[in-house]
Amino acid sequence: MPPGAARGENRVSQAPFERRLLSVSGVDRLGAYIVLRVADPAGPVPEPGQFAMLATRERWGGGPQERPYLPRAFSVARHRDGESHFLLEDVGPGSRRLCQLAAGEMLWTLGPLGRGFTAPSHGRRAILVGGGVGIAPLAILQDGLEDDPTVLLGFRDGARAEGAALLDGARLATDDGSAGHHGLVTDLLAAELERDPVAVVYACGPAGMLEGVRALCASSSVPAQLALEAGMACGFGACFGCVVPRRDGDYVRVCVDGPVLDAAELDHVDVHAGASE
Amino acid sequence: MPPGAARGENRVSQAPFERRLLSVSGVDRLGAYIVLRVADPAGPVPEPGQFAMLATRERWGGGPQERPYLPRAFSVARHRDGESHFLLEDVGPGSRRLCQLAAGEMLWTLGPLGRGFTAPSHGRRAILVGGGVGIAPLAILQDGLEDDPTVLLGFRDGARAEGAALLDGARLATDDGSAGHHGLVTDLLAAELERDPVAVVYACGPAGMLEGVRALCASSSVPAQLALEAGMACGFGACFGCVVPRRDGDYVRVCVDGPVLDAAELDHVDVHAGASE
Amino acid sequence: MSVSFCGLELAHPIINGSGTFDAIAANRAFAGDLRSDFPFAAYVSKTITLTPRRGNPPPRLWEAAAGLINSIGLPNKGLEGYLAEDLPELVGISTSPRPGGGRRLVPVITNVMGSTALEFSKLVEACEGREEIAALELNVSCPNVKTGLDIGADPSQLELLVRAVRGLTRKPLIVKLTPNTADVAACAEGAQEGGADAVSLINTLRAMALTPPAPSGAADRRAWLGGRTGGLSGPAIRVIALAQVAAVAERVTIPVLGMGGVQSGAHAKELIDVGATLVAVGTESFREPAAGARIASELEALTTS
Amino acid sequence: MSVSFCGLELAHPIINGSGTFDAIAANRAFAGDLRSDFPFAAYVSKTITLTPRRGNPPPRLWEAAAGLINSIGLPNKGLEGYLAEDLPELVGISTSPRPGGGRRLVPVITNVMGSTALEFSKLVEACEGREEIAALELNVSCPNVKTGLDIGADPSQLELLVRAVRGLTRKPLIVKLTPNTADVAACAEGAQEGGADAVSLINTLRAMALTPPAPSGAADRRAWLGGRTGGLSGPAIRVIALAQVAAVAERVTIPVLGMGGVQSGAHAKELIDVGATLVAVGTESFREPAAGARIASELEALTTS
Ligand SMILES: Cc1cc2nc3c(=O)[nH]c(=O)nc-3n(C[C@H](O)[C@H](O)[C@H](O)COP(=O)(O)OP(=O)(O)OC[C@H]3O[C@@H](n4cnc5c(N)ncnc54)[C@H](O)[C@@H]3O)c2cc1C
Ligand SMILES: Cc1cc2nc3c(=O)[nH]c(=O)nc-3n(C[C@H](O)[C@H](O)[C@H](O)COP(=O)(O)OP(=O)(O)OC[C@H]3O[C@@H](n4cnc5c(N)ncnc54)[C@H](O)[C@@H]3O)c2cc1C
Ligand SMILES: Cc1cc2nc3c(=O)[nH]c(=O)nc-3n(C[C@H](O)[C@H](O)[C@H](O)COP(=O)(O)O)c2cc1C
Ligand SMILES: Cc1cc2nc3c(=O)[nH]c(=O)nc-3n(C[C@H](O)[C@H](O)[C@H](O)COP(=O)(O)O)c2cc1C
Ligand code: FES
Ligand code: FES
Repeated sequence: MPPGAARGENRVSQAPFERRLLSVSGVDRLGAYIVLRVADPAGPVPEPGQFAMLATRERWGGGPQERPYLPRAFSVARHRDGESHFLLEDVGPGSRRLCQLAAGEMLWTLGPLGRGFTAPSHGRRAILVGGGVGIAPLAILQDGLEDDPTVLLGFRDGARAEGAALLDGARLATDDGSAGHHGLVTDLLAAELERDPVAVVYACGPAGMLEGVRALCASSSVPAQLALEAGMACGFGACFGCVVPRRDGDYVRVCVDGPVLDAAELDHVDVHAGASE
Repeated sequence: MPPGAARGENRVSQAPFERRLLSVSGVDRLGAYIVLRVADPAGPVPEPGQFAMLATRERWGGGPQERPYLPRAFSVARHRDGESHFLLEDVGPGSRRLCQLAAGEMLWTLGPLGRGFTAPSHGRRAILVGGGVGIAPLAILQDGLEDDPTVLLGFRDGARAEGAALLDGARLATDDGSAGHHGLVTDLLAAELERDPVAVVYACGPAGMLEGVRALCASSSVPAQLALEAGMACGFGACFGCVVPRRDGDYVRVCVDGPVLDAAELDHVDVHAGASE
Repeated sequence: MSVSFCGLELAHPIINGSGTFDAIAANRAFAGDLRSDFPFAAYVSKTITLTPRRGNPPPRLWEAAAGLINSIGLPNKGLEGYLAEDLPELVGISTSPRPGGGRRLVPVITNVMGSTALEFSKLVEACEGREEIAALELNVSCPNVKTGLDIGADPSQLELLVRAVRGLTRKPLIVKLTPNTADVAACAEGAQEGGADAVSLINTLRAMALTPPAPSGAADRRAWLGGRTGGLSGPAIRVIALAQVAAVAERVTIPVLGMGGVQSGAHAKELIDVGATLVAVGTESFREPAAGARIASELEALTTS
Repeated sequence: MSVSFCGLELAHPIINGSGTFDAIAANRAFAGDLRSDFPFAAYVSKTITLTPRRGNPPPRLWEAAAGLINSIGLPNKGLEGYLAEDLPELVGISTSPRPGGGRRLVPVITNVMGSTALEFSKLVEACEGREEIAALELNVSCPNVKTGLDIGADPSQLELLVRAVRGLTRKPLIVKLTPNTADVAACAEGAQEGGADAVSLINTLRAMALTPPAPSGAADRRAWLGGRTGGLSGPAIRVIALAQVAAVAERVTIPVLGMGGVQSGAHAKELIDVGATLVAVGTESFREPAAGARIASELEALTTS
């Protein structure tokens, strides 16, 4: 039974049990980010918001710290022409190694995993709110939407803001004012909800931003779906390491109960939910 | 005070205390072996029989076993034109990684280390006896000898026998008869000592061969210098891990009391002295 | 390759380490029918306690050199929830058909932990009543309320604890020893004296990590893990596990379930060579969910060659 | 960066772990004058015993995942040989001149081990008579003849041992705890009660390796190490050391010398942040003889930034 049936409408595509060795078909720079294209013609088609656990076949681990050891979680940013796209930011040994991949190299891939976004309920316009590398799952979400959504993206600086090219018709905010609004993306969201609150918000980004989005939507009672992050060891519910607290005080596993959670389920977004803070 | 002064005449050149990052100037195939050439114009000139501890700068470690972790010991096979040459055989993760080096890559090097061969005492001809990759230190020894020595080399098979090109005028023995005498190199040595016992033997190779050489020389009371191997962690006397038993029952450190030992000091050559058995 | 352990007939010697594989979650996450293609020859539940536990606050994970530190804190539904909701979903699971014969049923081994002998007794009694449970594993790594040490760290205390529950069940009783002790072999002996049918080891080794310096540079020196300290697992502990399993196997006559850092059939064979009957795989399943099946066939290739 | 430890004024907080750096052999192996350019702020001798020891038969080393197992077996010249031949060569060593001030003398800390309190007493008495020795480190990781456990594994036994020798010396007394125990903090407390001036940890963790399968394929399952088991050191044990040092520093008031898997100034700082006053570097020196000096300057950069 797919968990989708269990709770809400989250879209789910199931992963093969065996991790698969896929080949990198291309690597493109996108400002401060890397877009990794992986050939996966035979694999299941991922749903928007799902992720995969990635590890390079060669040179995963080693060096004085002997890290990375475990695979790393990355949202599927796009899936077209039999290729899965991932948006990477170099923040540590694992992501750095993945950013060093070249076309033709091999990648261990487990996925698609987790519960994706649910389709916007009839009549409400979709507002996509992304922060930094967290814009990744919003791209594949936008690809699947019938009506053009409102896209609001926030970045630290100009180099990162170039990542906005991943989506269409985005309005920007940057911390240093180098592109778009000089301030937080949540400022843009506040104005949008002011203008027309008949919307559903899809958000992914650092925990601080997600908490801002959650608070805004709660106060203006707009439904919001948040794609969370958490440090993960397995990605398929085995280790219970990736939990975040739910409103009722229970912990839920981001990898199997998420990564997309209904904002109403959360009392607040714990900072530790965002590994890449 | 150089240890040379302390005991015997073993030739010693001292290593800088800091391990040095040197660049690979060339990599040549030699049958089953690799000859690694490392640019070292400024470094101390190694004496025949000395060795260095090597580790690649990149990708040392990693993989499921996370090995290699410690540097590995390799005899200096030749030193000319500001280059040190090393003869490598792929027998495990460390040597395999070193065999994968390409020109321009960087290598951590600590050396020259240990006590080398002592010059042949006047009037005695030098007989060089090598086995497998153990022929390495005999090449640099031959380079420094005034009179042409007798060179006897043993190999497992034809591919390895091509390594003989490292020395001049070598007579061969192979286990499979693919080159030279079909049998052990110690057979050749026995005949030579029969013919003319006024000699000094310099030997390096697997423990089994060294023990054969030791026994032969002992029975015909010919002086012999054996270059031993042992698993090493440090190479400079710090860990006491590389010991072999001496005739008097004490253990000596191969890295600082050797690797070249007078055969008379040994009761027998312990099989564990040869890591690459 | 089939092996018998405390009367259980298993398809092969590879099972999961408690708390490192959630059969129910995995069956949902993955396509195909994991229930009839299970990677392990037996299924060990995560540790079940008398009352429900939420577990430790996050972060719960830290990646160390060739290892993983976890401070999960044994979250579970509690005895009732487990018996009512989970156990029924765990029956009827089978391994994939093997060269030898067809599918083999995957027996359920329930791992339980109490903080007192009385709690252990209640847990064991309740499990005794459920035939879906093939065997019990006692997790004695929980801190003694008075001393703060693991209950299982003291041989005589451990013997008393095992004796207290031994009479309450006819099911095979496996005692999972704590590695955080001066003399694990003496603890194993204590468990045997108390009436254990087998011992399993090693559990994770106490370890710690500090919050990494913030990008700002201002280092925050709080403990990283929500539970402050955690347990180290993975390749880093394999050679420690090998020493402890060898020491225990020399000392006891009951079968030994060995684990700790196993990543390959060669690693499993080393544990068997020093005296283990079964081998459990834990952290490696996080890197590769199907690791159990791979390791079982690697082991088969090594032992039949 | 200069630091004082039990009355010793040191150039910086980085010293060597006992048995991991032979100042005399290194001074011979390397060019230049190591004696006036020493990488460590204090020099800890390898363990000295009453009578000479040859140590364990080879092989003595095994490379593990992110670590090293050694079964060296404490080879040494014995008390007399050490005092007569080695100690004189160890005086007058100094660190390289540092930004702060000029060269700093490198005090000698002599590490001793006996198998009984009487042996320890003889060792301590003899060292008390030699002013070249600045401090003593007691290695209590040797197996008790009766129980087979490390003498230092039992807190009350350890307290008695320390008390027995405390009266025999005015020199700072450092007790090097064994990590192979259920409660290292209790052991540290015992050492403090007995009169120790400081504790040091962690020593190596008991581990084992099997002879690798021969190229022929026929696996030989003997233990690889001549000593059968050995001690694990290096990066693999760092997070275990961090947990043990933190636990000890919370429990005792005397200074703590922390070690275990340190490879960088950041690693050293973590041990200091959880309560260590000094940090010792062991296995990393095998990879890089000058590691001690590098780590000291990395630490300086981290703490002054
Ligand atoms: C569902 C999901 C989707 C994601 N999607 C993307 C994506 O599309 N693109 C992207 O770039 N990233 C994404 N991430 C984040 C990404 O997984 C992490 O940034 C990555 O794991 C970092 O690994 P690293 O080795 O590069 O960095 P790490 O060294 O792991 O550092 C990353 C963070 O982990 C913590 N950390 C530091 N050291 C350790 C340690 N030793 N052990 C444990 N934690 C440590 C710190 O908080 C640090 O900020 C996603 C994460 C999740 C859970
Ligand atoms: C003084 C000296 C000079 C040398 N000169 C040369 C030379 O010129 N050319 C050359 O090719 N080699 C030389 N060697 C041998 C070389 O150092 C070893 O072959 C090398 O260290 C092997 O490392 P590895 O990782 O490739 O193989 P390893 O995996 O280290 O295996 C090599 C041997 O080490 C043992 N071993 C296996 N696993 C382990 C483990 N986990 N821990 C410890 N030991 C293990 C086994 O006996 C195995 O046969 C020399 C050795 C010494 C001491
Ligand atoms: C995330 C995680 C959770 C664990 N939970 C439990 C548990 O609930 N009960 C238990 O007895 N052991 C638990 N363990 C210990 C494992 O069962 C096993 O003993 C240990 O991880 C060593 O094996 P490994 O190195 O193969 O992981 C857990 C280990 C990990 C890594
Ligand atoms: C080869 C070797 C020899 C050692 N010899 C001793 C010794 O003689 N006495 C002692 O107290 N500790 C000895 N130790 C333990 C170290 O001093 C140190 O406690 C341990 O290695 C942990 O530190 P590290 O991980 O930095 O190596 C030895 C360690 C190694 C690796
Ligand atoms: S990452 Fe392991 S349970 Fe979520
Ligand atoms: S290799 Fe360390 S003492 Fe010889």
